[in-house]
Amino acid sequence: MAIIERPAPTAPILLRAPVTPSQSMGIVRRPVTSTGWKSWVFTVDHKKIGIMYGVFAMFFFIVGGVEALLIRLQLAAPDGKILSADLYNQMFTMHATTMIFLFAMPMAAAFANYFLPLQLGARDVAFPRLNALGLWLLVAGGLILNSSWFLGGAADGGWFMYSPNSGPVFSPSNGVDFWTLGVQIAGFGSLIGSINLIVTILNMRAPGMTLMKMPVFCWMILVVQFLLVFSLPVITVALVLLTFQRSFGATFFDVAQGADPLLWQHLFWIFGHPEVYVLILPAFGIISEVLPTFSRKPLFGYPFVVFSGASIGLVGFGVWSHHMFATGLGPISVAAFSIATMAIAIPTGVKIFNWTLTMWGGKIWYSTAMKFAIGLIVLFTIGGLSGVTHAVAPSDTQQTDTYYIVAHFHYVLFGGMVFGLFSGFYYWWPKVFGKMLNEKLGGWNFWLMVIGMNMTFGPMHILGLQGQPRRMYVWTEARAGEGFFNFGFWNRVASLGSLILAIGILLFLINVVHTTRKGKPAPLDPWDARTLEWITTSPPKEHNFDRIPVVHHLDDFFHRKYQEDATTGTMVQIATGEQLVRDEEANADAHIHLPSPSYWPIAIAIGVGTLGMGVVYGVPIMIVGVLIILGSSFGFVLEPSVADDIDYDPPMSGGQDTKELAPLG
Amino acid sequence: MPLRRIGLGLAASSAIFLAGCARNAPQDTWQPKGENAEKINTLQWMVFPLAGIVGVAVFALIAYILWRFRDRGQAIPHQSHGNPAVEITLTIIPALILSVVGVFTFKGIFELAQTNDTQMVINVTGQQWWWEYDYPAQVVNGVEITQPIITSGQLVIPTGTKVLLRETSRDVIHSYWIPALNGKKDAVPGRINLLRIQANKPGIFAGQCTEFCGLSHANMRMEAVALGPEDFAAWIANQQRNAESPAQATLAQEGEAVFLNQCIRCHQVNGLKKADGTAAIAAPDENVYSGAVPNLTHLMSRNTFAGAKFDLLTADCRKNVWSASPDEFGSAYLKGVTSDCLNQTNLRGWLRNAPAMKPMYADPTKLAVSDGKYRGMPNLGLSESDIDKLVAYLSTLK
Amino acid sequence: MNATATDTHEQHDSHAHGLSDATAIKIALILGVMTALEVSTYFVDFGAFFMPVLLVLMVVKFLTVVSYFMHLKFEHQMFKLLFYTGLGLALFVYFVALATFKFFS
Amino acid sequence: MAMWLFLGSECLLFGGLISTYMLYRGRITQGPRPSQIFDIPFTSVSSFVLLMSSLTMVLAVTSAQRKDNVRTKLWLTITALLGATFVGGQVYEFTAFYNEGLGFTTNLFSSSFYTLTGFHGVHVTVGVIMLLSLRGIISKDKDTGDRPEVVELIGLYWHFVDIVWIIIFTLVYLIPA
Repeated sequence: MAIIERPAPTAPILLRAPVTPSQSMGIVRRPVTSTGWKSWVFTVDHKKIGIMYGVFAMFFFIVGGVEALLIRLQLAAPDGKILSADLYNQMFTMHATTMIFLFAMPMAAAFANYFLPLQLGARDVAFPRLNALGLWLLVAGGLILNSSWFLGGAADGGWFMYSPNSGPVFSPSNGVDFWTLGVQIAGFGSLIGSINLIVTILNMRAPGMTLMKMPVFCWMILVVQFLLVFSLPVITVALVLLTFQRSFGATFFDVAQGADPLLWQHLFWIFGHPEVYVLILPAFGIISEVLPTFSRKPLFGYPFVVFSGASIGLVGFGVWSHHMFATGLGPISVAAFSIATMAIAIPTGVKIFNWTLTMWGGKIWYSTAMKFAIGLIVLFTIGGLSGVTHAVAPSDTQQTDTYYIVAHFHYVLFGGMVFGLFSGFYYWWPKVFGKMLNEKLGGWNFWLMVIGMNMTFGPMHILGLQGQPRRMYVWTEARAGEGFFNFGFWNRVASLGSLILAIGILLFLINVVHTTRKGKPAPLDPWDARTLEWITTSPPKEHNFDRIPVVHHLDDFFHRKYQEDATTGTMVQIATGEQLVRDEEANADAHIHLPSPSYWPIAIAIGVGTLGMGVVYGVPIMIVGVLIILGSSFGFVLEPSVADDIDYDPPMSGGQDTKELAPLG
Repeated sequence: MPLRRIGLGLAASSAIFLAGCARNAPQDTWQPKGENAEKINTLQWMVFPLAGIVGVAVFALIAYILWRFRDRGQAIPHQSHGNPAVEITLTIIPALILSVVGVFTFKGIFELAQTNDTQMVINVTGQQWWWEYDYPAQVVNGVEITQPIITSGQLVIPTGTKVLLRETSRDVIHSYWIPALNGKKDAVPGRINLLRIQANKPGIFAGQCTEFCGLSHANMRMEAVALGPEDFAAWIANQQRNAESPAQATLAQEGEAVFLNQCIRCHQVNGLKKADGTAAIAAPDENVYSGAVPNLTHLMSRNTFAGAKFDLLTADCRKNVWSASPDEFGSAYLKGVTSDCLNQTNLRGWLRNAPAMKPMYADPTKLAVSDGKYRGMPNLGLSESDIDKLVAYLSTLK
Repeated sequence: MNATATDTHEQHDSHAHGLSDATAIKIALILGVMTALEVSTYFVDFGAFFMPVLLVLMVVKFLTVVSYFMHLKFEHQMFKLLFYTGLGLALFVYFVALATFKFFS
Repeated sequence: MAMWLFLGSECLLFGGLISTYMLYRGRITQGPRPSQIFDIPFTSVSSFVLLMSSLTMVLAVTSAQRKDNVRTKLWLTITALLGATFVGGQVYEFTAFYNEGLGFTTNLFSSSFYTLTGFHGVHVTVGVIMLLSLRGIISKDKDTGDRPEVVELIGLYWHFVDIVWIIIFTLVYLIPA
C-alpha cells in the first residue's frame, strides 16, 4: 500500500482472517511494497495490471508480427525456401494463436482494466485479486504456448486445430499439447477477468451513472465479457476432450471408433465466432470514445450503438456454422446459418452509419487518434462488405479457405481491431503515462500502417479469387496464371506491403521510446475530452479519484466544461479540464481505502502452469501443481482482506459493495 | 486523404470485377466451366457489385464529411444525440438489400444441393496427400463400366453429364475443390459428403485441397479432366484393361522384377503376376497409415503423380494438353505420357528419394506413433540402375 | 455473490418470504418422491410415456431446486438474467449443434 | 452476482459435455453397453443422497442466517458427508465398470461417460473441500459478520452441482441409449 494507509479496522469487519489479522495461514504477511518489481508482481491495482496486460500484449504483438513477416517472406516467390513445410505450419498456427489469445484479447483487457474503473468513476475493480489472478494465468498460458518452440516444436494444426489432424497420430510432437494447455489456462484467466469486469460494471458505477449514461466503451466491454463468460466454457469442453484424447488415450476424435470430426468444429466455432466479436468490439468501444471527442459532438444515436453492440453479441452465438459451409451440413442448416449471418451485418452497418454521422456537423480535429479511428471505419467497412459476399453460402464455397478469407478477416481484425487499439494508444497515452506521444511521428506511423496494411491485405482479395488457397507453405507457378492477375506479382506486393506495415509499427515503438525519454508532459485535458477518466490527474493517483464524481449526463466531463448558451444555442466553455481536476483535488475525500497487494494470485498461476506442464511431462509434476494450487488457494481465501470494508467503490446506494469472495469466483 | 481512400476503394472494387477477366488462371473462381459453378457465379455477380456500390457510397459520404466538417475554427457544434428517423431508415435499407440477397442465396443453396437427377457417380477419397477416385460399376451415357475403376490425381468425367462425387477421407479432413466446376466440399472421415459437378466442354480444370490436412497440405493437388462422349468411352475401355507384362529381355522387364521386389508392397498394378505366375497383390494397409496408395495400373494415362504435384509430362508436352482447344483436347489427353514426353527428372527424383521432393512422414525411425506405418512414400534406397529399370517399366503402364 | 446494494435489499426480501426449514423439508420430500417416480420407470413399463415422463420430471426437479433451494425465484432480475441467459444459450447452441448431427431424427 | 455468472457459464460447460455424451453414447464398437453395466438401484441411492445433501445445505444456510453457529457447522458437516458418500459411490461405480471391461479408452461411450461424470465428480469433490474449509473457518473464528452470505454462495454452487446431476441421472442412466 503506497499512498493510503491501511484503515483502522472498523466494525463490522467482513470475513475477517481466522488467524492473526495481518497474516494468512499464520505465516505470510500481505506484501506492502510500493516500489520496485514487487510492487508490480504482487499488485492488485487495476492500473498496474492494465499496464502489465499492455506490455505483455505488445510483446506478443511483436512476436506474432515476426511470425507473420516470415510467412510473407516465404510466400514472396513461388516454392519459397525460407521455411520448411513443418515450420511453416507451426508458424501460421502460432501467428494466429498468438495474435488472438496473446495480443488481441490481452490488449483489450489492458484497456478494459485500466479505463473501465476510470470511466465508471470507481476506485478499482470489483475483485482486485481475481483481476491479478486473471493476468498471471494469461502469462502462464502464454509462456506454456510459446515454450513449445523450444521443446520439440510448436503446434502445427492451425489455430482452429481441427480434429482428427490435431490427434496424436497426425501431430505427434508435443506442440498441440502445449497449445491446448496454454489456451485452456489463458482461457481460465479470461473467464475470471470477465466475471470480474461484469460485476464491476454492474455494481461499481459512480452515483448517477445509469447504464444508459455509461460510456460506449464500457458498454462494448460489458458485451465482450458476456460473450467470454458464455463462450469460453465451450472451448474448455473442446480442449478437455482433445487433451484427454492426446494425453490419456480417450477416443473422442477417433474416427475408427465412430467419432464424428465435426463435433470439434461445432464446439470450436460455438466459441470461435463469439470470439471474433470479442476481438472487434473493444476497438468499436475505443473509437466510439475517440470519434465524439475529436468531432466535438456526442456519439450519434447512442442507444442504437449500444443496442446494436448487444445484438451483435447475441446473434453472434447463432452464426457459428458459417465457418462450416463446406463441411456437408446439409442445405437446411446452411441456409439457416447463411441468413443469420446476413442478419448480423445489419447491426454492424448501424454502427458504421452512426460513427459516420457522429462526424457530420462536427468540428473535426485530425489528431493521430482520430486518424486511426477514421481508418478503422473505412477499413472495417471493406472487411464487412467482403464478409457479406461470403454470407452468400454458395459464393462462400468458392472463397472459403482461400486468401480472399485471409484478406477479409485481416481487414476486419487488422484494419478494424488493430487500428482501434492504436487509436486508443494515441488517445489515452497521456492519461496513462502523463506524456504526449509525438503527433508528427504518429502521422508517419498512421500513413505507413494504412499503406502497408492495404498493400499487404488488399492483393489477397485478388489472390483468393484467383484461387490461391490458405495455409500452404508454397504456391506454384503451375497454378499461378498469367497476366495482370497472376499470383507472382500480387504475392510480391503483399510481401512488400508487410514490410511497410512492419516499419509503420516500428515507428510506433520508436515513438514510445522517444516519448518516454524526451516527451513533454501532457496537459491534464489534452483532447478536450468528454468522459470521467479525464477528471483526475495524468497518470491517475493510485486511488483514481480524489472525490467520487456524481454523474448527471452522458459525457459528464464535457458537460462540466461546456454549457449551451440559451440564446444562441452554441456551446460555451464555462471551465477548463484543468480547473475541474484542481477542484476535485481541493475537495478530496478523507479516508480512502484501497486493497493491499497479494502474493497469492501469482502463486496460484504458477501452480496452474505447473499442473499444465505436468499433463505433458507426467503425473508427479501434476501433483506438485495441484499442491501449489491448493496451498495458494487457501492462502488466497484466508488472507486478511484489508479490502473488505473498503470504500474504494462508490456504492450505488450505500453499502459494502466490493468485498472479495475469491474462491467462489 | 479522402481522395486516396476513394481511389483505393475504387481500385479494390474494380480489381475484384476485373478478376473475372484473368487469362489462363487455372483456379480462377470467376470462370465457371459447368452448370454448378455458373450458378455460383451468378450469385457472385449479384453480391460483389452490390457490395462494391455500397462501399463506394459509404466512402464518398465519409470523404465528404471529412472535408466539409474539418476544423476551420467553427464553434463547438450543437450537442445533438442523434435522429431516430435517420437511424431506422439506415437500419431498414441494409435489411431490405440483404433480404433480397437472402432470397437468392436461399434458392441457390437448395438448387446446388440437388442430386436426384444425377447421371454418374464417382467415389472420391482423400488421404494424406493425394486423392483416389473409384468408379463403381454403372452405365454412363450408354457406356458400361463393368468392373470398378480405381485411379488417382486426375478425375476424368464425361462432358455434359451430371456427376455426383461421394467424398470421404481415410485419415484427416480434406476438401475437394475444382473452382471451374463447383465450390468446395470437405471430405470428412466417417462421413460421405455429396458434391455435384458438370463440365460443359472438354478440358482440364485445376484444383487443390483446401482444408488444412497436415504437413504436405500445399502439395495435395488434383485436376478434373472432361472428355467428350467418344473419348470418354475410349478412356473407360483403356482403364478396364489389365497391365501387360513387358516383352522378354527388355529393360522394362527387369524393371518389372524390381517392382515386384519393392513397389508391390504398396502399389497395385492390376494383372501383374509374380514369378510363380500367381497374381501380385499389394498390401498398402500393412505399410501405410491411411491404408491406401495410388494404383499404378494406368500411371501413364495420367499426366501427373504424387498428389498431382509433379508432372509426368515435360513442360512443352504439358502445355500442349493444357492449351488444347476443346475440340482437340480429347485426343491430346488420351495420348497419355509418350516416351518423348516423359518428364524424367521428376520421376527419377521421386524414385531416388521421394521425401526429399515432397514433405511426408516417411522417416522409418519415427513410426512409433502411427503403428509402425508410413504416411507417404519413404526413400527406398534404390540404385541408379534399378531406377533406370523402373522408369522403363513404369513407362509401359499406359 | 457479493453484497451489492441491490442484493442486500433482496436478501431482506428473501428473509421475508424465503425458505423456512419446514418448507425446505417439504420441497425435499417432493423432490424425493419425483426421484422415486423416475427410478420406478426402470422397473415398471411406462410404454410411450416413458421419455416424456422422465424429461418432464427432470425439468421440474431442475427448476424446483433452482427456484427454491437456490431461491432464484426471490432474487433480483439481474441474477435471473445472468443465469437463464447462460442456460438458454446452452440449450440453444447445443440443440442446434445436435440437430445438425441429425440427433433428433 | 459473480457466482450466478459463474454458474451461467458452467451451464455451457456441462451442456457441452452432456451433448458430447448424447452424441456418442450409442457409438460402441467394443466393450460392454451401458445397459449391461449400469446398476440403477445403486445409482438411484447415490442420486438420492446428493439430492438430500441439497436439503441439508439449505438448512445450513438458514442456520447461518439465524447466526446459529452450532447448527450451521452441523449441517455443513452433514452436507459434506453426504457429498463424500456420493463421490465414494462414484468411485465404487467406476471401479466396478472398469472391472467389467469398460476402460476410459474402450470406446466413445466410455470416454464421454467417464469425462462427463468425472467432471461432475470433481465438482462435487471441490464442493466438499469448500464445505469442510468453511466449517473449519467457522470453528476458528467467532465473528459472524457476513458469514450467511459465504454459506449461501457455497450453497448455490452445491445446488448447482445437484441440478447437473439431476440432468445426468435422467439422461445418462434412466434413458437407455
